[in-house]
Amino acid sequence: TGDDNGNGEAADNGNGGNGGGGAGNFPETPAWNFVFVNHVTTNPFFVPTQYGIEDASAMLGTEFQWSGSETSEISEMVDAFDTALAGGADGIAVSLVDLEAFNGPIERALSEGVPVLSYNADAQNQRLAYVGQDLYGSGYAMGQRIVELVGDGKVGLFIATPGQLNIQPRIDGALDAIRDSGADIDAQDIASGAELPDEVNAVESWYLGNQDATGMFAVDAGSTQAVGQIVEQQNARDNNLRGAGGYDLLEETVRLVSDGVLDFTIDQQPYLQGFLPVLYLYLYKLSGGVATPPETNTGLVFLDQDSAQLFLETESRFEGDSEEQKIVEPVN
Amino acid sequence: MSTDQSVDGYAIRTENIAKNFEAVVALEDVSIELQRGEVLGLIGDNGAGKSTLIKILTGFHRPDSGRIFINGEQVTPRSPSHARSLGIETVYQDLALVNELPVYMNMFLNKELRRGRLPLLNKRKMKQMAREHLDDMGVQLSSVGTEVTFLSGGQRQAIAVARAVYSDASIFLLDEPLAAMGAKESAIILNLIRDLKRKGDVSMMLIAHNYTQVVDVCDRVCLLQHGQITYNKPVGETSVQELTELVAAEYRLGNNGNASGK
Amino acid sequence: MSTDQSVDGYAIRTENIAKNFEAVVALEDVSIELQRGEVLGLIGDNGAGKSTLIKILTGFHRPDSGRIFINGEQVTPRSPSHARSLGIETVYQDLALVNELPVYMNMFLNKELRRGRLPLLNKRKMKQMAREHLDDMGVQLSSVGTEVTFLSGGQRQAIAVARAVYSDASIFLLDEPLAAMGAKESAIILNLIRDLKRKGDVSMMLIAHNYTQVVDVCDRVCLLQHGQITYNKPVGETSVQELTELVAAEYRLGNNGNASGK
Amino acid sequence: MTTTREPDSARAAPPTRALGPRVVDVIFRRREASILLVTLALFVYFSSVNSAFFSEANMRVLSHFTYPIAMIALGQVMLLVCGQLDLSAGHVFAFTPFVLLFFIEAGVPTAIGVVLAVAAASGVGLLNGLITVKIGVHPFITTLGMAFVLQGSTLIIADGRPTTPPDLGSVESEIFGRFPFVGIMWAVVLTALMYVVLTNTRWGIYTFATGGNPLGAREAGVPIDRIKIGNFMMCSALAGFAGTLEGYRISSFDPLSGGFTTMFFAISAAVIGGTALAGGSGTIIGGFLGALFIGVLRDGFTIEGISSFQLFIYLGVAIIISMVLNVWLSRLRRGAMLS
Amino acid sequence: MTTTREPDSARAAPPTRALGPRVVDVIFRRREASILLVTLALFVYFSSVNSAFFSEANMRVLSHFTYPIAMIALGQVMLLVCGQLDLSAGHVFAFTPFVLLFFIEAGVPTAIGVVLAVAAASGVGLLNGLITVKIGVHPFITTLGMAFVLQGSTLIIADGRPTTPPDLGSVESEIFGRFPFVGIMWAVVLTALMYVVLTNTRWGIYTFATGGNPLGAREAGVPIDRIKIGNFMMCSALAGFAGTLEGYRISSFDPLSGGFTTMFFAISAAVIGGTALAGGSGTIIGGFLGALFIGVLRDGFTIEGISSFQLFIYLGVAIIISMVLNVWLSRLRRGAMLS
Ligand SMILES: Nc1ncnc2c1ncn2[C@@H]1O[C@H](COP(=O)(O)OP(=O)(O)OP(=O)(O)O)[C@@H](O)[C@H]1O
Ligand SMILES: Nc1ncnc2c1ncn2[C@@H]1O[C@H](COP(=O)(O)OP(=O)(O)OP(=O)(O)O)[C@@H](O)[C@H]1O
Ligand SMILES: [Mg+2]
Ligand SMILES: [Mg+2]
Repeated sequence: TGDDNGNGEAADNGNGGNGGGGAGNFPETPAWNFVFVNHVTTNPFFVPTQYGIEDASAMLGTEFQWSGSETSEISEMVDAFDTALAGGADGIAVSLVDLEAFNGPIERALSEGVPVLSYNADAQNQRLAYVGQDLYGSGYAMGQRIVELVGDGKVGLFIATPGQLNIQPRIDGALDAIRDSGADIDAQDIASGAELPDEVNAVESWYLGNQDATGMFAVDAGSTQAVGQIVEQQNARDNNLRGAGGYDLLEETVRLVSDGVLDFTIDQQPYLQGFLPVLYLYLYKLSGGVATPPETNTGLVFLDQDSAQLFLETESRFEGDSEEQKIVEPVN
Repeated sequence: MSTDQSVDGYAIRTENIAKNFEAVVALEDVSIELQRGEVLGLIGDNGAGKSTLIKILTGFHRPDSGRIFINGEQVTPRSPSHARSLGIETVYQDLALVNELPVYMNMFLNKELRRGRLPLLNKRKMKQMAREHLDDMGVQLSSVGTEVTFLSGGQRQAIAVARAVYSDASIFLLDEPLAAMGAKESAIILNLIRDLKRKGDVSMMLIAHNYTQVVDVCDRVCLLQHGQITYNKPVGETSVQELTELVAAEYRLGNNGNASGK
Repeated sequence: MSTDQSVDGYAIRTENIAKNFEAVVALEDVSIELQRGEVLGLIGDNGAGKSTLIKILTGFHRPDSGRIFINGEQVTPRSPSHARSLGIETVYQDLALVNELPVYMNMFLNKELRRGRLPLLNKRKMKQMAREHLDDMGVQLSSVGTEVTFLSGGQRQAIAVARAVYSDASIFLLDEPLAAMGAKESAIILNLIRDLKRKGDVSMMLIAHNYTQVVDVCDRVCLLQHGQITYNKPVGETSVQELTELVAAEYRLGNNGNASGK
Repeated sequence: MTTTREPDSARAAPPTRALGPRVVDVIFRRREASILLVTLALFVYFSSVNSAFFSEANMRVLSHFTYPIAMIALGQVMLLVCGQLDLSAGHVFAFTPFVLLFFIEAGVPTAIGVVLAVAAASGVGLLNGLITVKIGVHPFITTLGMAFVLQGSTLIIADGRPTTPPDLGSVESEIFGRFPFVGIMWAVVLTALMYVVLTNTRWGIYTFATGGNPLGAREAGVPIDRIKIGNFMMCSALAGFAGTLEGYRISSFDPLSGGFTTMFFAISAAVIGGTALAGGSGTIIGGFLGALFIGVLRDGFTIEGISSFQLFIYLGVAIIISMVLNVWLSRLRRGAMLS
Repeated sequence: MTTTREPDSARAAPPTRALGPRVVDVIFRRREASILLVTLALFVYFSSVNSAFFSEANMRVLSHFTYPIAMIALGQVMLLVCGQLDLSAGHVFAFTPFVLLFFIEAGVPTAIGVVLAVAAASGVGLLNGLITVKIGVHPFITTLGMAFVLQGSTLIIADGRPTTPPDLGSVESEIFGRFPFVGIMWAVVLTALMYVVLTNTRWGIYTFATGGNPLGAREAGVPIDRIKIGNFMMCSALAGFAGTLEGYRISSFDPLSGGFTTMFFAISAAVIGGTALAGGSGTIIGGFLGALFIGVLRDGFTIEGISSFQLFIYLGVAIIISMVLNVWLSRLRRGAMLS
C-alpha cells in the first residue's frame, strides 16, 4: 500500500487529464508541494483527510506532506511549519489550534508568496481562508443536543486528553451550552486517556460509580466508541440513561449509532478538509493569487440511527474505513 | 604522652560503644583508647567488628550507644566530613574510590585543589602531586589521568592510602591499608607511617591481619573479640607468636561452639 | 610428576603470552609452567600483571599473542565457562560477588544445585552446604541468606574462596585469596590447600604478597617483572628473606628509573 | 562479632502458629509487603468512598486497568534486574495484534496465529537484544529506535485506524481476552511463572548477577549476553501477548494503543514494586502489585468522578503520598522483623 | 608491567603541530568526538539531499528543534551522572511560563518575573530532591508524581488553553526567546557554563562521585544529599527557563507543551551523548550534541518531506544506524589513539 499517505508519489499515476498537459485542461504545472501541518498526526479522525489530500494531489499532479505534532504540542507544529517554509513548500495548510503562535510564521510565509490556509481548526489571522468546522461551535451544538436529549440529571462528558486543542474547545463549548440552557444538568468532564483500551476502562469505571447518569457523551473518536460500547454492555438505557453520543465515524461507532445505542455522532466531513485545501491552494497558485480561496464550512452533521445506515453499509475513502477507490452506490 | 591541647591525653577514647545491624551484633561494648602520638594495632577475626568501629569513629555509622571522646572532647562524629573537620583521616577497607573518576581526582576527592580563589579546580597541580605521591610510594602507574576502574588491586589501594596519608590530619584510621599491597610497596608505606609518627603529634589506628607488620610498626595492640576489646598490650610485651596463638585459641573455642551449634 | 592423561605433565603451560591494554603493556612475554600436582606461587609488584595473567588463563581476557596449553593440549580459553569446562576454578582478586544475591547463591553461582532433574534450584541444599563450607573455614556469619553487600571484607573473600575451593576442579587459580582473611582463617585455608594438594592430581597457582604464606604452602615460586617471568625456583631453594630482597632490589632500580624520569 | 545465629530455615516455617497468622507472617516477611499494604489501603479507601468500587462489575474494570500493565511490567522487571530496559514494549503491544491479523487473514487458525504472533514479538526482542548486546548500543537507544520503527510500521499496516478483529465470536477470541476476567487470569498465571523463573531457576540468578555485577558475573562464567537477549525476548513476547488480549477485549486492534504511555506505566509499576532502575534488584510480585496499585488509582479516581484537570493532581499527589507511606512501612517492617 | 608512561600533559598540548590539525586532534581525543562526527555526517547528508537544509531559514528552524531539548538535557545529564533522573522536567517546562504570567499580571517587570519564575521552577526541583533524598522515594516515582501534579496545575491555571504572552513587543520578550537564534545562544552559553561546572568544579566531581559510588562518596565525606538536591534544582531551573524561552518564541504559553515527550527527548539526548543511566558517567557537551542530533534528524526528515507515518520508521532506523556507527567510531577512535 504505497500510496496511502506517502509524499505524493500518487502524482505519477494520477495524471488523468490531457488538456494543457496538466490535470484536466489546466496547463502543465510544476509538482507543487503542499504541506499539511496537523496537531494530531496519527489520529484516525484524519485518515479520510489524508485520503482527501491524496486524491486531490493525484488529480492535480501535486505533492503533499503530512506533518506536525502527535500530541497537539504547538511548538512542534510551529517547527514543522517553519521547516516546510524553509524547505520551499508551495503552499501550507495548518490546523490553527493556537490563536497567536502561527501569526508570525504565517506572515512570513505570505510575504514569501506562499499561500496559507487553515483547516479543521481556525484562528483569526492573515491566513487566506478556513476549511472546516468550528470546534467550539460544534461542541456548543452538541451541548444543545445534550440538553434536548437528557433534560436533567448527571451527565458524563469524556475527553481523551484534556487540554488537547482539537477536542478541548468542543468540551468547553458543550459545557457552555449546557450552562447557558439553564437546564438542571450536572455535567462532569472526565479524562479518559489517550488510547482506546484506557478509554473503555475509564468510561466503564465512571459509569459504575454513577449509575444514575442520564447521559454520556464524548468529544473524541475513541471515547465516543468507548461510550457506545459501555452503554451497550451495561444496558445503560434500561437504567437511567436517556442520551449518549459523540464525535466521528469509527467503524464501531457507526454501528453503535445504527443499533440505536448511541443517539448521534457528529460528522464534519474530514475528507473535504483535506481535499478542498489542496484544490484551493492549487487554484491560488495557478491563478497567481487571483482565485482567492473562500471560507468553507464543511458542516456539522448529526449522524443518527437512520443516516448511519448508509455509512454502515458502505465503506469508502470518504469515511476513512477503506482505502479502495470506487463509486459508492447510495443504499436507497 | 605528648604535650597537646587534649584534656586527657587521648586522641580518641570510646566508652561502651555498641552497634547492631538488624539481627547482627557487630559491637557489644567497646572501650578503647588511642593515645596521642601512638600507633595502635587493632586485630581480630573476620567479621569481628573492626571496620564497624572505624566507621563509627568517622561518622559513617552512628553508634547505638556509648560515648566517643576526640582530643578529650565528647563528640559523636555526624558524618565523614565532620570527622575530617575534627582532624580524622581514614583509609576505608573498601577504599571509597569512584571508578569513573581519574586517579588524581580520586586521590584528591574532598580535598580538591583550587585555582587561587576561583571555584575552579587546579587539575595540573593535582595531577602533578598525585604523580609525586605515587612515586614516593613506589607504585607504578602509566598515567594519573586514567579512570581507576581497571587498575590493579594494589594500585587502587595505593590511591586510597595516598588520599589519607598525604594530608595534615592528626588522627589516621587505617583499615587494612596494606591488604593488597606488594611486599615492596608495603615496606615503603610502613616507612611512611613511621615517618609520620616521628614527626609527632600524629596518632594512628591500624587494622591488619599480618601480625608481622603489626608488631613491626605499632606501639600497642588491641584484640577485638565478641564485640569487646579482650586484649590490650604494648607491642614490646607481645610477639607475632603470641598474637597468632591468641587468635587460634579463640578459633578452637569458636569452632567447638559452632560444632555444638550445628 | 603425576600419572595422568596430560601429554607433557603440565597442567598449564604458556608460551610467550603478551597483553596490552591500550597504552599499557601488562604482559610482554610470559612463559610459565604449572606442573600437575604442584602449588606454584606467583609474586610480583603491584601492577606487574599477575591478575592479568590469571584472567587470560580463565578466558576473561584474550591474549594479544602467545600460546596456552592446558593439560598438554593447546587451547585458548574463550570464556570463564569454557575455562571451567577445562577443569579450571578461579578466585578472582575482585571476588566476583553479586552484592544483591544472598551468600549461598553467591557461593554456588554458576554451579547451582537443582532439585533432581527439575530446572528448579535446591535452595535448602545450597544453604546447608554453604553453611558447612563457612564453618569449615572458621568464618562466622549469622545467616547464609543475607545479601553480601554489607558483609565484612573477610567474610566476602571467604565466600569467593569457598566457591572455588569446594569444587572438583583439577586446576585452581587463586588471586590473592587471603588478602582480607584473618590470621586464623588464613591458616585454615592454607590447610585446606594442603589437603587438596595431598589428595593429588590437583594443581594450583597462588598469587600472594605475603611471602611467609608463599614459602609455607608453595612448591615453587615465580616472579613476574617487566611483563616477564624473571625468577623461577623451587621453594626449597629460596626463603622469605631472598624473595623480599629480590623485590626490594627491583624497587631501588625502579625508583632510580622513576627519579630520572621525572 | 557476637552472632545471634538465626536458623536458616526460620523463614520457611515458623514452628508454632495457626495457619491464619502464619500466612500473615509469611506475607509480612516479604519485601513486597509494604506495597501490598499500601494498595490494600487505597482499596479500602475507594470502597468506602464509593460503594460501586467494590462491585463485581468494577472489579472487572479494575482488572482491565491492571492486566496489560502487569504483563508488560513482568518483562520490564526481568530486563531491569539484568540492567536493561525496553522502551519499545508498548509498541510491540500495538504491533503484535496486526501480525496476528495477518496470519488470520492468511487462513491460520487463531490459536496458532497467536503463538506465531507472540513468536514474532519475541523476534523484535531478539533484535533489540542483539543490537544492544552484540554491537554495544545502549538499550535505551536501541529500543527507542525500535519503538519508532514499530510505531510507523503499525500505523502503515493498520492504515492509521483501528480494525475489528475478524473472529470475534470464536472460542479463541474468548480465551484470548474477551471472556470476563480472562486477562487478569493470564496475568496472574504469567506472574506466577515469572516469579518461579526469577527466584527459583538458574536463569533468575543469572539475571540478578548480570545486572548486579556484570563484570563479576562474567568472571564467574555467567553467560551475560545470552541472559540479556533472552530477557529482551521475554519482555517483547509478554508485551505482544498483552496487546493481543487487549485487542480482543475491546474488540478493536488499535494502532495507537500501547505506545510510550503503556510502556511508561509498566516501568513505573516495576519501580513502584521495588525494582531498581540500576539493575541487580527487583521482584516479579512487586511488578504485579505495582500495576495493581496504578490500576486502583486510575479506576478509583475515575469512579469517583474527579474532573479531568484535577485528575492529574489527584494522581500525582496519591502516587507521592503512597510511596512515602511505602518507604515508611518497609522501614517499620524491617524494624519489626528484628524483634 | 612495563610502563610506557604517557606524559600527563600530553592531552593538553601536543607539541609540534599547526593550529588546524591541533584543533582536530583535540576534538578527536574527546569522548564526544564520535557523536559529533555522526551528527556532522547527517548534516552533510541532509544538505546534499535538499539544498534548503543548509539555508539560514532552516538553520533557525534547526535551532528551534534543538535548544529546548538541549537545555533540559543539560539538567538531565547532571542528574543522571549523580544517579538520579527527572521525569517532571517537561512539565516544569510547561508550568513555568504560567508562573511568569502570574508575576507579569501582578505588575512585576518581565526580567524580574523570569528570574522569579525560574526560581519557582527550581523550587519544584527542591521538592523533588527533598522527597527523593530525605524520605527515600525513588526519583522515578517522585518525579512521576510531580509531573502529574504539575500537569494538572498547569491545565487548571491555563484553563486548558494556550495564552498569548502579554508583553510580546518588549525587549525582554526578544531576549527571552523571540529574537532569531536567541534560544540556541542561551543554550550554548548554558552548555558552556554547565560544562565548566561538571568538569572543573568540586560540584562536578562530587556529582560524579555521588553517582559512581554513593557509599564510597559518603565515606570520603562527599555531601551526596546536597549534591542530588542541587542537581534536581538545576534541572528544574533549566527546564523552566527553556519553557519560558519557548513560550515567547512561539508567542504562546501552551499548557500542553513540553510534557513527557520533551522530557523523553531530553533524556534520549543525554544518553545519545554518552551519559549512562546508571550514574557515574556522562558529558555535558555530549548532551548538547545529542539534542542537536535529534534536532537534525527531525528537521532533516521533515524538510525532505517525509510524512508522519513513515517519519517514525525513518527516525527509528536512523537512530539505530547512527548509534551503531557511533559505537564503531568510538572504538576506532580509541584504537587510533593508541598509535
Ligand atoms: N551495614 C551493615 N549491615 C549489616 N551488617 C553489617 C553491616 N556492616 C557490617 N555488618 C556485619 O557486622 C559484622 C562486623 O563487620 P565488620 O566489617 O566490622 O568486620 P571486620 O572486623 O572489619 O572484619 P574483616 O576483618 O573481615 O574486615 C559482620 O558480621 C558484618 O557482616
Ligand atoms: N582492563 C584493563 N584495562 C586497562 N588497563 C588494565 C586492565 N587490567 C589491568 N590493567 C593494567 O595492567 C597492569 C597490570 O594489572 P594487573 O591487575 O594484572 O596487576 P597485578 O599484578 O595483579 O597487581 P596487584 O598485585 O596490584 O593486584 C596494571 O598497570 C593495570 O593498571
Ligand atoms: Mg573490616
Ligand atoms: Mg592483581
